[in-house]
Amino acid sequence: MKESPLQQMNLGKITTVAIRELPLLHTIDLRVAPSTKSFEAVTEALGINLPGKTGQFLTKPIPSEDEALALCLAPDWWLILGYQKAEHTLDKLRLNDEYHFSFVDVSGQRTTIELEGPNAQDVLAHLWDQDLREKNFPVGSVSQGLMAKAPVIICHIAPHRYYVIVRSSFALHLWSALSDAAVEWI
Amino acid sequence: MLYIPCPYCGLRNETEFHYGAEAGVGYPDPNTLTDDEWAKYIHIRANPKGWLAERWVHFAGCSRWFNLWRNTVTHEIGPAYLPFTEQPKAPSNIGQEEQKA
Amino acid sequence: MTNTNQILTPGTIGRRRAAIIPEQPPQLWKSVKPKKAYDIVIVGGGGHGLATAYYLAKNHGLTNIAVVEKGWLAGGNAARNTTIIRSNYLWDESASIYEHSLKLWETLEEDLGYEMFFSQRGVLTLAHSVSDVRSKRRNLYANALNGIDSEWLTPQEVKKLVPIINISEDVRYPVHGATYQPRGGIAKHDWVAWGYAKAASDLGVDIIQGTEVTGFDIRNNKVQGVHTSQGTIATGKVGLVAAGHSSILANLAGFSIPIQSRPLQALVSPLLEQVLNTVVMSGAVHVYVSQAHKGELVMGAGTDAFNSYAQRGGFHVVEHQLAAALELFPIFSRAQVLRTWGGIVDIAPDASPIIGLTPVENLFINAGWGTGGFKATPGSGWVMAHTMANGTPHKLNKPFALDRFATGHLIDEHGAAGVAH
Amino acid sequence: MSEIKFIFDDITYKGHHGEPMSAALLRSGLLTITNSTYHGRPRGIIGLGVEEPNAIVQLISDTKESMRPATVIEVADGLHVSSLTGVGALPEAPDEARYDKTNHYVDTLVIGAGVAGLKAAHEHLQLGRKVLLIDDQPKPGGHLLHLGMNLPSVLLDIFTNENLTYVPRCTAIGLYDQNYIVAVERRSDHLGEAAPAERARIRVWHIRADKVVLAPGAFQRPLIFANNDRPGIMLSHAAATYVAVYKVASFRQAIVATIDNQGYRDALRLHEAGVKIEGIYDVRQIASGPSIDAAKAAGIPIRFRTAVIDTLANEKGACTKVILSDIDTNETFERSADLLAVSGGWTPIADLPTYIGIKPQWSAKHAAFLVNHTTDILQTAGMLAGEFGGDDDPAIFFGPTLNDEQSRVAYIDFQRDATLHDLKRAVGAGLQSIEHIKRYTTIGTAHDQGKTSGMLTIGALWQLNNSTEGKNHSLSPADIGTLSFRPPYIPVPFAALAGRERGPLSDPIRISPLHQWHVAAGAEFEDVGQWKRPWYFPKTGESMDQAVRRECIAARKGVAIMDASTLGKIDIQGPDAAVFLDRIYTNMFSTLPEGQCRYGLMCKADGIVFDDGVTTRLGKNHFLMTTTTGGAARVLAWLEEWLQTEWPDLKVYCTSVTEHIATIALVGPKSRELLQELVTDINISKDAFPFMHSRNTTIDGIQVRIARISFSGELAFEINVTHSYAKHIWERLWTLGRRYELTPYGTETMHVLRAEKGYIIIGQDTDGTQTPYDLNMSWIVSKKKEFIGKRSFQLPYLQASGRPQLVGLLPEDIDEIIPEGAYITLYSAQADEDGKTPHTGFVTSSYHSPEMGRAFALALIADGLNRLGEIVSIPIGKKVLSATICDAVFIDKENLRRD
Repeated sequence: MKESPLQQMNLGKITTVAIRELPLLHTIDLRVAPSTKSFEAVTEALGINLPGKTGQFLTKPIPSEDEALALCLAPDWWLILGYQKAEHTLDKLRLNDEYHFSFVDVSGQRTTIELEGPNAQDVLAHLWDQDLREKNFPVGSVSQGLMAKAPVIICHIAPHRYYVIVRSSFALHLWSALSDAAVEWI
Repeated sequence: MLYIPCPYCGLRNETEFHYGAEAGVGYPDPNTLTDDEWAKYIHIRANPKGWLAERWVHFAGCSRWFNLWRNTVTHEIGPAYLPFTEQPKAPSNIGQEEQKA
Repeated sequence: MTNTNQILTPGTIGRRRAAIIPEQPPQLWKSVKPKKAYDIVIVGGGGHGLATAYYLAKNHGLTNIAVVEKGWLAGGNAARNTTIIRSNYLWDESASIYEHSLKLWETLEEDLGYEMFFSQRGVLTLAHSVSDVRSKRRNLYANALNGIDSEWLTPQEVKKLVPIINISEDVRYPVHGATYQPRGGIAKHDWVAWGYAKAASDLGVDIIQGTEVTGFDIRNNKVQGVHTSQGTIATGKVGLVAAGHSSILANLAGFSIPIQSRPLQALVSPLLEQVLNTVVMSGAVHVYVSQAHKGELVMGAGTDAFNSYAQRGGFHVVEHQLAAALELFPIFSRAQVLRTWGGIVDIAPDASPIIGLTPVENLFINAGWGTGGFKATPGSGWVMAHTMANGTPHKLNKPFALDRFATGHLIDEHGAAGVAH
Repeated sequence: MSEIKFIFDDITYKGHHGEPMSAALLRSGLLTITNSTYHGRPRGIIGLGVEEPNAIVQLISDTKESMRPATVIEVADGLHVSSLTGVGALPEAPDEARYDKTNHYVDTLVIGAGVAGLKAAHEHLQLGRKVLLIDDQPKPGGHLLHLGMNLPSVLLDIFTNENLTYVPRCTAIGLYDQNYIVAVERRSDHLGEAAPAERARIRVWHIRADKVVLAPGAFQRPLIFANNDRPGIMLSHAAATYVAVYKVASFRQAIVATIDNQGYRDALRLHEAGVKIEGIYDVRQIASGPSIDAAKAAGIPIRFRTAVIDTLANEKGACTKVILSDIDTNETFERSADLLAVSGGWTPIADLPTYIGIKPQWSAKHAAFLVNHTTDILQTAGMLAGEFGGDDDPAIFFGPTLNDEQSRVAYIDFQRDATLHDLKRAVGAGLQSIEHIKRYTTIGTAHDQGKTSGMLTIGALWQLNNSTEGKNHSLSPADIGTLSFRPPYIPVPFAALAGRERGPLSDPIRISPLHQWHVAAGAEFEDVGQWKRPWYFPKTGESMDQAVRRECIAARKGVAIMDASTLGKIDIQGPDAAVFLDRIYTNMFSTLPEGQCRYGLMCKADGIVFDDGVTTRLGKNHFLMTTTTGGAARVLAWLEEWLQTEWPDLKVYCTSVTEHIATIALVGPKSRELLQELVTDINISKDAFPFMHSRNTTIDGIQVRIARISFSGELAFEINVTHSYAKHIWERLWTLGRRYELTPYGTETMHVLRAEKGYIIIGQDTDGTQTPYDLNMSWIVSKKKEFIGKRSFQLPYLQASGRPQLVGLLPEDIDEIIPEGAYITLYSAQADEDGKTPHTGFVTSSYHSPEMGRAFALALIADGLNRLGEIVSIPIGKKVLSATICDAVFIDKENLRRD
């Protein structure tokens, strides 16, 4: 019954660059001020370990969820991907005015495109005007910005492997832009 | 393409930001102001030649507002600082004081 | 007046001699050192300042006037714009002043005795969406009631007028129609300013270049003189006509104005055979293009988002502009960008100018023309001269008073003008 | 180097693959390339690279491209070129080439792969830095290439360093703030027919470097004398390079005119290549240095204090004789030569640093403007920094004194045919600033942007000033000032700068999860911002009007369905969420009970309406705001701005969920009946589920939230579901809806339905000048609280009488749909003598209403609410329509139908 914006499209080859959609990752948007009572209560209830610095992400932030990722997008803003059972753990906290946080299921808001291969960075550099050098964007980094005028989030997942997380309404446009940028490698 | 230091995300191209004009103009109590004073709050912002403390928001990144010293003649970028924190001195002033010391 | 109606088929291999440019006159203006006193000092030797001086002399018989320019004459926005002339503005107040200006344009070459390549080749303003069409057509109906020539063209009619435009539905934002003002057009910007300078100089106005105004002698809230890098000049009246630097001058005189100074860029191509005989504007996709008399394409880009006095903008603005232009004119693909440049434009909150009195007696201001100042040059000078000579605004600039921001009576041309030129 | 053939002006020439076209043409003996733009004089090649003012040609191979210097075109098989006379032409065929852009961040960017640039690259590599080296030539070496010399091994070694990225054929065109450089790489033209199809023809590089080293080199200057533009007169460095390196054997006898030792070096090279040097004529009193010694040793005649004053030509216009003048005695004499090689000194390429406001400084020693600039981030090197190599010793001399007749043919800007006479005329006209003189004479405005003529102009003006009445002898060229350079450094095709932003990629197309369904259903689309929204769904053969009428009737009489997913949605949470909304909206939200919805209006601080939408209270501290489609980003930014910069004490978080939630509007009297078939968990009857209430439930086990919201006045349900299930829900409704003749509708029908109810569309019924009062919405302005914009309602003009107010209009002719945007006048108003007719408002929305069976409109009319019943005129061209002002609510004023 579910459909993702790109219907698991893929192109390219791993010897240069392989591009494919990782569809339907369950995604939670969490807003809470760090070093507060609310932060402690929320992270404890979720059983999650959050990266502390804007621009970093953690793999395996939840011991029970192998595939999950926690991205820190601003000092009080995280995106948690791949954590299925998160919602209900916070119901009690929501009703208590002492706690101030926001927790929103945004699974449909974006989809994820993976680029993998030795030329992945070359393809990105054609569309992405941020610094991708190892010293400024090592593995474990996440960044928001505009790619082909579409708002995206980029994660450097592993050497030669990136996620581009794009707003659903822009997904097809971004796919076209990536296909075009990759034309000399695919 | 200015290279603007977001206090949270680091240096980013200007196309990721929106401009918010002069910094430090607080929302006044509207009911205590004359029409002239209210018009001034709504419409008038500093427009100097030289260093200007101004507001920017990193809309394509962390979505945070911050303030920045920038020179409107040379496009030099000075220190960034967060709203509701103490404003650092204008860069030229910093230079002068260092010379005195 | 010049009107080149012949359009070559695009793609003819060029072996053409360029159009001959008429020689400049052997005498232009005298550059002089300032006297100790003048009846009137105009601060700013751009098109508007020179036009003000000219009309003060011609219409009001006031010739003991100095135009004081910080740099070289007409070296600011007068030298940096895309020369588009039109009057089809939305609001009555704007339409009236711009139409007055256009009428002056129509006789300006004869009036000044100076060739300025004024060419009424028509201005097209394109619409690209349902809502764009709606607002453009509203403009048209407003213009009709204001007696301004303006008509609606279908995409096919646009194509007939501009054969090189792409009206297919394949482009990202297709052409859904356009307003057309046949009396609109272009003129050669430098020559316009020079024509005014020469005519004013001939009438006895002193043109003083390389002289910066550093302050004002104001006593009892009344201006008595201007301090300059060449000493103090006593004067009875001062007009601030220094687009881009209006805030600085107002601050020197002790008051604030709601103006922000922004970079606005433009660009030009090398000489090309004539392919475009009409001015084409599109606010929605940010294209402003005409082909000048010699053959170069002249294009306006957008304003940068931040305040600046640097006379340069970001290159991304130019790149975006060219991408948009190619959507409409695929034929431009191999045209080259020869030169880009930036001006500093005064932007007022309602995208309309401020012309009139200031809180200081006998000190007058003319500012805030934003991206549209060139076309207003004659009209602006005319009403500014009237205002300064009489001490009260002309009926055409009365609505553009500084106090409108406190009364709330704004003339909001944002919707109509966009970043339009 | 393999031999290739290319065509120039329909004649086939031979050349070596990769060499400059100018070299191949010269080798074939072709001296005259074109005629000049205005004077029609024969002109030939004078330079070596982008400084070339004469040999500007047009590529014909593939897509035509005008205005390319023959000195920078590398010949390849299949090349086809024609000459131009200074006026280019545009191609008629579409440009099939690809253009791309890339972004590059690097420790050190070195611009120029001459010796200075290579040395800088070497140094920075030694420091362990990553270096990007860009150069406009096909091979590294710069000057050394022109001399036919190899790189020293220490510089050659850098090309094997893995920290070096070397990009040839890549020209920096702009230097911008914070070390941002734009460069243009030519990637396929030089390959000719062998270029791979997928390869981008030109790549634009956006480079940000921690440090930039500028080593751009210099151009040699011509000299000003009468008839200095004849074919056969060349820059000495270019002439010597063509002869010595490119084996051009077309010249037999050369004269070298010089102001520096470079002339001697070039004379030697010509001499060694077998060209007879008739003599070196040097304007200086005396000269010394290794090159002078070598020239003497080679037996080349040398004469000092002598300058070229004029030349003579053969019937083809090429230079045959040179008239020289003794500077001290003014005695003239004539010499024969088929090559006049001139060395007027070097002009370092100062363009890039001046783009960011760095001013070149005059150096008398170098007879040149230099930029010797070193900061932590930017450094100049090589000739630009004054490293001329030590054996130049130039005179500050730009040409001999010429009479009026001579100065009319003494060219300064070859391409613009601007002469010394023009310059004198400009000065005579009273012009002082070099910028005025440039504009008066048009010097420096042509394709080469004054690369050779700029410094000549400064020099000539300086000489003119110095010669007048013997005064001003203390002036230097620096007192004349420099001409402003403007990016780009070389002309760049529009297509290259547009890059990949072409066609659908020129601006993102945003689509809803139901887009493909709409496409399959044959929808016509409307652009709303970046969104594609279904406009209407025509059945075969149906016009837009017919489709919209059918859709309207379905919504009013049966059931219809619309995709409202593009509306902006913002999740708002926190203990102060309600307080926050009270400040943002003009009306109260803290009183809204949980599970209910309320329409809200927001203003900017100036009191002008800027967005609207329905906000639902999902929980005590939890709201979901909807915004207009176009306003989504704007409104979220607005909320964040107030929270972050004014009210940091408010505990509120805002999160965009625009694309997470898809919204399906089910509209019409039969909507409940249809929905009932799918929704079984909750009671959706009128009493159990009242208007402006919201309920969570499931459809097929899928979580949905249904709200009783109506933008049509009909009974309606908005079904909100996550993006990934949207299509399933829509298709289920569609399948079940067959029995009800469920009809999809688009934005046009939505507009008709809402207008019949007098509901506004922000941006259509408003134009950025309306207060809520102007929209007859005083009911939505709370008197009990502060909110943004409230203070402005007290401004005199905002509360003045006579402001335009939103009302309805009924045209006299019930079938006449008044055009939207039409202006309204008093009944039977006439134009005054100025041709102006006073108006009293304008039409914002106008449609045919199938429900009423007539046309109707909404309008903003001065004092309109007090003028109900008045008949007004609407002039449309020559026609004048009549209409009656009425209330803006046309249908169901009692709101009975929505339940």
